[in-house]
Amino acid sequence: MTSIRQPTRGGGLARGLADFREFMIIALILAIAAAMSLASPVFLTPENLSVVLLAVSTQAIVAVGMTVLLVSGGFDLSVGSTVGLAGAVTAMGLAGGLPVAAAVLAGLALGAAIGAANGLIVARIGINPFITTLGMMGIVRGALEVISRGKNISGLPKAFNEIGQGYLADIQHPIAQHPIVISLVLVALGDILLRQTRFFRQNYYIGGNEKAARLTGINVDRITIFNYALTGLLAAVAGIIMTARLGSATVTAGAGLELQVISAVIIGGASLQGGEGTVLGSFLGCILMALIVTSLNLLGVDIYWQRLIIGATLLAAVMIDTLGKRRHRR
Amino acid sequence: MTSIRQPTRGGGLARGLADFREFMIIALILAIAAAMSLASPVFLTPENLSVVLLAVSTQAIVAVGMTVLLVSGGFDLSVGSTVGLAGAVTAMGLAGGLPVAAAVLAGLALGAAIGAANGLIVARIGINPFITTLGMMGIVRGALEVISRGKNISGLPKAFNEIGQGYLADIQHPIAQHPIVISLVLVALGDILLRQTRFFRQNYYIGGNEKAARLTGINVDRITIFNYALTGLLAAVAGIIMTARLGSATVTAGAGLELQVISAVIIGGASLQGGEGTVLGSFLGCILMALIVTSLNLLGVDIYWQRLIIGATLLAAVMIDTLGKRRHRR
Amino acid sequence: MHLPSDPVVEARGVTKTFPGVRALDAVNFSLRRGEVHALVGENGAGKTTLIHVLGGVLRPDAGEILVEGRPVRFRHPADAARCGIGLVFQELSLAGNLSVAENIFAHRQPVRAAGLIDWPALHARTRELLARFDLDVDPRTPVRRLPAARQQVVEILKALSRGPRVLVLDEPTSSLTAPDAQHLFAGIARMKAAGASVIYISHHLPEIFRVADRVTVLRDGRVVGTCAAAEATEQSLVRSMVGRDLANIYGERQSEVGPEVLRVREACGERFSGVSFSLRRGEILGVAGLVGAGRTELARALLGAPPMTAGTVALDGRPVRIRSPADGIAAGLAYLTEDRKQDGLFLDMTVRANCVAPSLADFAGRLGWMDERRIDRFAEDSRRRLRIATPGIAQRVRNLSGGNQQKVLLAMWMGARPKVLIVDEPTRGVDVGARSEIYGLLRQLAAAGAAILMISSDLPEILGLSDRILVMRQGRLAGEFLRGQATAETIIARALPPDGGG
Amino acid sequence: DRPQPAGPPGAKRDASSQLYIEVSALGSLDYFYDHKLGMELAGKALGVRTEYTGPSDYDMAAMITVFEQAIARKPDGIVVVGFEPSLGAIIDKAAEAGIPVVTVDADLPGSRRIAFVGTGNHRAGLEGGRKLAELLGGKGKVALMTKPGQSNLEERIRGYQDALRQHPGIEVVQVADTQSDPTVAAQAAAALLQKYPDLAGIACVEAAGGNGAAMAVREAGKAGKVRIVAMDRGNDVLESIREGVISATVVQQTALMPFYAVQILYNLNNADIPITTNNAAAGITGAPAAIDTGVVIVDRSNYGHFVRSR
Ligand SMILES: Nc1ncnc2c1ncn2[C@@H]1O[C@H](COP(=O)(O)OP(=O)(O)OP(=O)(O)O)[C@@H](O)[C@H]1O
Ligand SMILES: Nc1ncnc2c1ncn2[C@@H]1O[C@H](COP(=O)(O)OP(=O)(O)OP(=O)(O)O)[C@@H](O)[C@H]1O
Ligand SMILES: [Mg+2]
Ligand SMILES: [Mg+2]
Repeated sequence: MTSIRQPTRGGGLARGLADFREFMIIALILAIAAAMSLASPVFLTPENLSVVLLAVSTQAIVAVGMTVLLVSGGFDLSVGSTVGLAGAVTAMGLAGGLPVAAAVLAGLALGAAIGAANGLIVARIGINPFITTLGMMGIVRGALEVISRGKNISGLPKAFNEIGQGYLADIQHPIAQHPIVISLVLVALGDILLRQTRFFRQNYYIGGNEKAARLTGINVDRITIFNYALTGLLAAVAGIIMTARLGSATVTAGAGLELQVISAVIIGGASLQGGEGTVLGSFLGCILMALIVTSLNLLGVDIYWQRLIIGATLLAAVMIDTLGKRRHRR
Repeated sequence: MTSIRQPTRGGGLARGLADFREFMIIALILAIAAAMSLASPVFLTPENLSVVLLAVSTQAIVAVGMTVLLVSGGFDLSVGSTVGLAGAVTAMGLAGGLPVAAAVLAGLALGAAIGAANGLIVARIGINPFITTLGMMGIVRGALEVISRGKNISGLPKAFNEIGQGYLADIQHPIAQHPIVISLVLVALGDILLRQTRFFRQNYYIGGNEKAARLTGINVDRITIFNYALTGLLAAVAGIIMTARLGSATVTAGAGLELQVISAVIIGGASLQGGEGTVLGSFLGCILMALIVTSLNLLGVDIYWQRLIIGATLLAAVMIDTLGKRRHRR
Repeated sequence: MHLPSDPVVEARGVTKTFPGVRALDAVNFSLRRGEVHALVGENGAGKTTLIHVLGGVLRPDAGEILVEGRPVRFRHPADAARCGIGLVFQELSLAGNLSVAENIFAHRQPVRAAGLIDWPALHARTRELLARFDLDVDPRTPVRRLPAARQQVVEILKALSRGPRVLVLDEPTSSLTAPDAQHLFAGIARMKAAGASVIYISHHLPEIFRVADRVTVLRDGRVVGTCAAAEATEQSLVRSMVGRDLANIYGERQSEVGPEVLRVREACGERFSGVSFSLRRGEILGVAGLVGAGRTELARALLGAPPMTAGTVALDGRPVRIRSPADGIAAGLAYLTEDRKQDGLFLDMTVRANCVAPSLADFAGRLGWMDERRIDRFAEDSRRRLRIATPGIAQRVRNLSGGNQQKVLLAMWMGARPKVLIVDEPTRGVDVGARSEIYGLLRQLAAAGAAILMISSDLPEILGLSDRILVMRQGRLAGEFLRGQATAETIIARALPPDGGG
Repeated sequence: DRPQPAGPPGAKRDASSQLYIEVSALGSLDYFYDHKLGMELAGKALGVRTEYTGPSDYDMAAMITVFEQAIARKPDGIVVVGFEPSLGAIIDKAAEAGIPVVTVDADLPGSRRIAFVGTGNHRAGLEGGRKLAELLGGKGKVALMTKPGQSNLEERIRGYQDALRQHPGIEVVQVADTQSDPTVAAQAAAALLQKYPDLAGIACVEAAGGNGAAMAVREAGKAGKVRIVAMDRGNDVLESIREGVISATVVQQTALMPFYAVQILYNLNNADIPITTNNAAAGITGAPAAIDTGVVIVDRSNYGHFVRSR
């Protein structure tokens, strides 16, 4: 029996195998954590763990949308640029005197609009997601350069910066920092929705066979547009939190984020063919990648080696899984 | 009638439509050229044309391999890194006293080996090309950082630099510069081979229906490995020419090249689903993109606008084609 | 020493297991020179697996293959091809983007001196091959533009073009037109005369008696027996396949036909025009016609995929506009596709997930929460009722045999409970036993109040099941018969174009 | 409320247990070799442990993560390249945790860093502009090349513009995009050479621009006729200076930046200089507020000393 990364129920064994990938990543994460806590006394401190969670917060939020997209057979390279532009537009709104809520809403609306534009082009004109969002990535980053003219925007109101720097209910514990709490809530929500609700489950069908999904009455175009808009919206959420955390919007914010997120989502069990993946898996993928970067830094590994090690990990994680699945298939 | 981008023969109308994309790009190129020659008197000089050809030479060489890959349903994100590493290894060989031929051979062998590794992982382990080559992109760039320790390598022998700076048969005409001549020869050769030979045409079959190709007796795995190795080899060729042209190898050489090449190849009519594309189309795609960059510079367009315009062009080119095809289908 | 009467190809003790399934269990099979050997059995009996082993697609877990008495070990379909074994697959194995010529000659195109492809020669040779089936198709046409029946011919020509000594045909007629089937039979006869051998798989028993010299029956991966075709009867074959006798597989209508549900007026689309008809509750309306008559196009247009270009549709007397399948389904229509792989099934999803695909909403509770237990129950139920051969409902549909996949497709739509169910070639590739189940289910649905539009190229099925029969010809309605009025001859007479050509 | 030295004067732990970390980005670029070198030499000179960390891309989010981690390790001081204002918050967080921070190379005056060591990007541009004006004899058309959106480069461009504005005979005709890629830079430079046949000079504010411009000028057969001022001291740039294609390059004494930054932090921790009776209470750090490491213009006359063997 093969492992299928769709949320399934029933049949103890079937379910166990379905979660093979998630188990594998958890095992990997625990192994790294165990090794690291021996190697470095600071590793298991709440401060250090919060560093990891803080580091993945932006990625994890974007990964929720990206997972839904990949499950439905979509793909989005423009998220990194959207993170940057939404943050900058919010910051400009604030600099221009808008109240915090209005500026944040403007940023969110912009993100959703960029996503919806992607979705419209993919669904209605029928252009491949890769090329659509590659073009959009350039357009959005370009728009950011045009409106900011290369300059960073800082000096944002404290009330806004609180979004990224404050603590949940003012509990001054590192894990209660807003970005961590928000990302964990969105991940949990995303996981449950995608796993358990009819609306989101349609994505597995679309990703499985788009034509067949159409004939079963699924409104593929509308869901596609929704998915891209959701991803854009979540990218904007991430961008706004990042801006608040940094207290300023930079022109390069989010650059390269798209590949990090896509890598993490794929490590987490989604596939580019669509039809597979869970939000929890994607989140674990984010954690795994962040943990490796963090560990390399804690161990003081020469920075020249880091890129190599990260690339190798990505390949190794996917390879172990593929080979593992193969064994199961025999 | 749909436009199908494979080299077909005979049937006036059918053939015309089959090459629709190539015609469209040529028309776009001519339109830009016409507009530019009005806007800028220097545009149509051989010097300026050679600037465009020189600018695309690296991309065009890599695009030959990428076209074959995309036709067969493959994909390679690691070419940019391979360009960098192959150039650096060649330069290090030269700096270490190797004769030019030996150093170049080492660089080429390395490129082919990286490609073959991609091919093996894709074909034998069965990991998705996107994730395989994304991992490889990190590994190869990381290896470059490790071996060069971040330092550029220069002071290369003149005999080597001639590869990138010399002229064909010493004809001191701008178009006779080595990078231009080599890239044009490779493009012409690649186009004929992919169009007209049995061996390369198997790629259309594989890209069209991989399972069917296997059942037909096509050795899909071997061809896949060959294609990746070829792409790696051509990336190494490009990297060596680039190094010779610059007279030095840098750690960032080739970064971002993968997306430029893939964009150009897709504009040129290949599709990520495989089974479509021609080397000529890809070359025209490269020319179109380079023409736009050159035109933006000649027109003195604000640099903050350039990224936006390039992204929009990419999308527009693909959209026009898609909409055009749709009309034809009616 | 290999004597002419010795088997050309022989399987000895071949065993092949998949996770949870023993597809072949110590199978012995031999093919003699110049014979046509039929292979029959229920869906999932192991027929396709056996020929895949013989053709080098699969490697057996145990046992050996002998060609002309010598043991061989195929590691690749190309190895089998080199031994003169040519396969025509149950699932189309063409590259839709390539031309007919390049599909047939794949990587064996004629080349000129410089190693470049000789296009004129390629096209000329393709035309020669096409002529064998009286086909006037441009060799440069991309295969994806051909209807499935024509693609099947290309598939057969691809195998024939290599001049195989052993031709293996896996359900070749399941999507072949009657005239093309005749061409195929003629081709088989020619091959036989030339001393070549044929393995022939089919669920259409009359065909078996027409072409085969010997018949081997498989059941649950084991050989039940081999006998001369002349000594077998349809009944004896069915008994050894299914293990019981089947009476009237079409059954009888269980209730009265009710009021009109669907009325279509002057419907036009790309391949049909001016089609008007009506459909009533509890009725099964058969639609007959030759391939390309526009039946599939009409059915898809009703569902809005793509919508019709002119004409009106009324459901329960109210006019409806259907612009997409979502509209159509919301209005109470459902369409079971003729091409299960393309747009029917979710191959990489489980049987369970497939079963509920069209009726997700029925399994969602408040807030759109999915009720997993009910899904399990429904899927298990479908599996039992349709006798889907699978180790469990968590199996990927891709791993099912062709006929069992078709049953999953049926299970999907049986659960959807639409007002109007359109089924397009519902029993393609389904064994006789399962076919009678399916007919029973269609009857039950009709009795429960559904109106059923059944497109089929299987005339006995049309005649046995329909309350009323429409005949389409070249995109137009060419006749209507009430149950009992029609015979195979009258239907074919209406379906053939006036000039009598194919 | 400046951060206070961790312990009373003279009571510090022995040097070898002290840790100083530099946090940067773009670490794989040739330029940052000097940063690593400076940290290493400071460590040797003072007998303390030093580390260089940071992402190899220009990724501020990743840099902040590395910074957070550095804080979690409670080092005795952090050296940071103040690329962008977005680093301000994290510097303040370190200060709050009692870890003194010194900015190097680029400053963040609004933050709670105790000192800045470097020349500043604006100064680098300014000096480069002066050199170019001198090379051109105060007249001619000039193009600038940069990669948009990166703060340090934007600063340098502004420096160039400010310097060249002083020379009415010089006209900045265009700013071109290099995308940090020598071949793209070459393409842009080549277009500029076509468009302005009388172009007199090209100034580049990052390494790729210099290489690209040199390549374009060489390929256009205009070596020496068009004056190029490059940035940084990569061997490739020096090679082009030897060849005469690049006229000069703007070099900072980069290795000094982290070196002196660590010195400042070390002194702060180990030698509380009694400027007042109680420095802390008086609100004095006892450290210099800024050290200017200066700009060196490298040209044919002195390039040979800058060439590094591998
Ligand atoms: N790749 C596979 N993985 C798992 N099980 C498989 C696979 N291929 C076939 N099977 C199983 O092997 C058994 C035999 O399948 P096979 O395709 O040979 O049947 P068949 O006799 O050709 O049936 P049909 O008439 O429906 O085509 C079936 O139970 C099928 O589910
Ligand atoms: N002559 C043709 N040329 C190209 N495509 C065709 C032709 N005839 C049919 N097709 C395509 O083949 C498919 C089936 O055709 P159609 O609906 O006309 O046939 P049908 O009456 O349903 O016949 P059947 O279902 O028996 O094959 C459609 O997708 C149609 O576009
Ligand atoms: Mg079968
Ligand atoms: Mg049909």
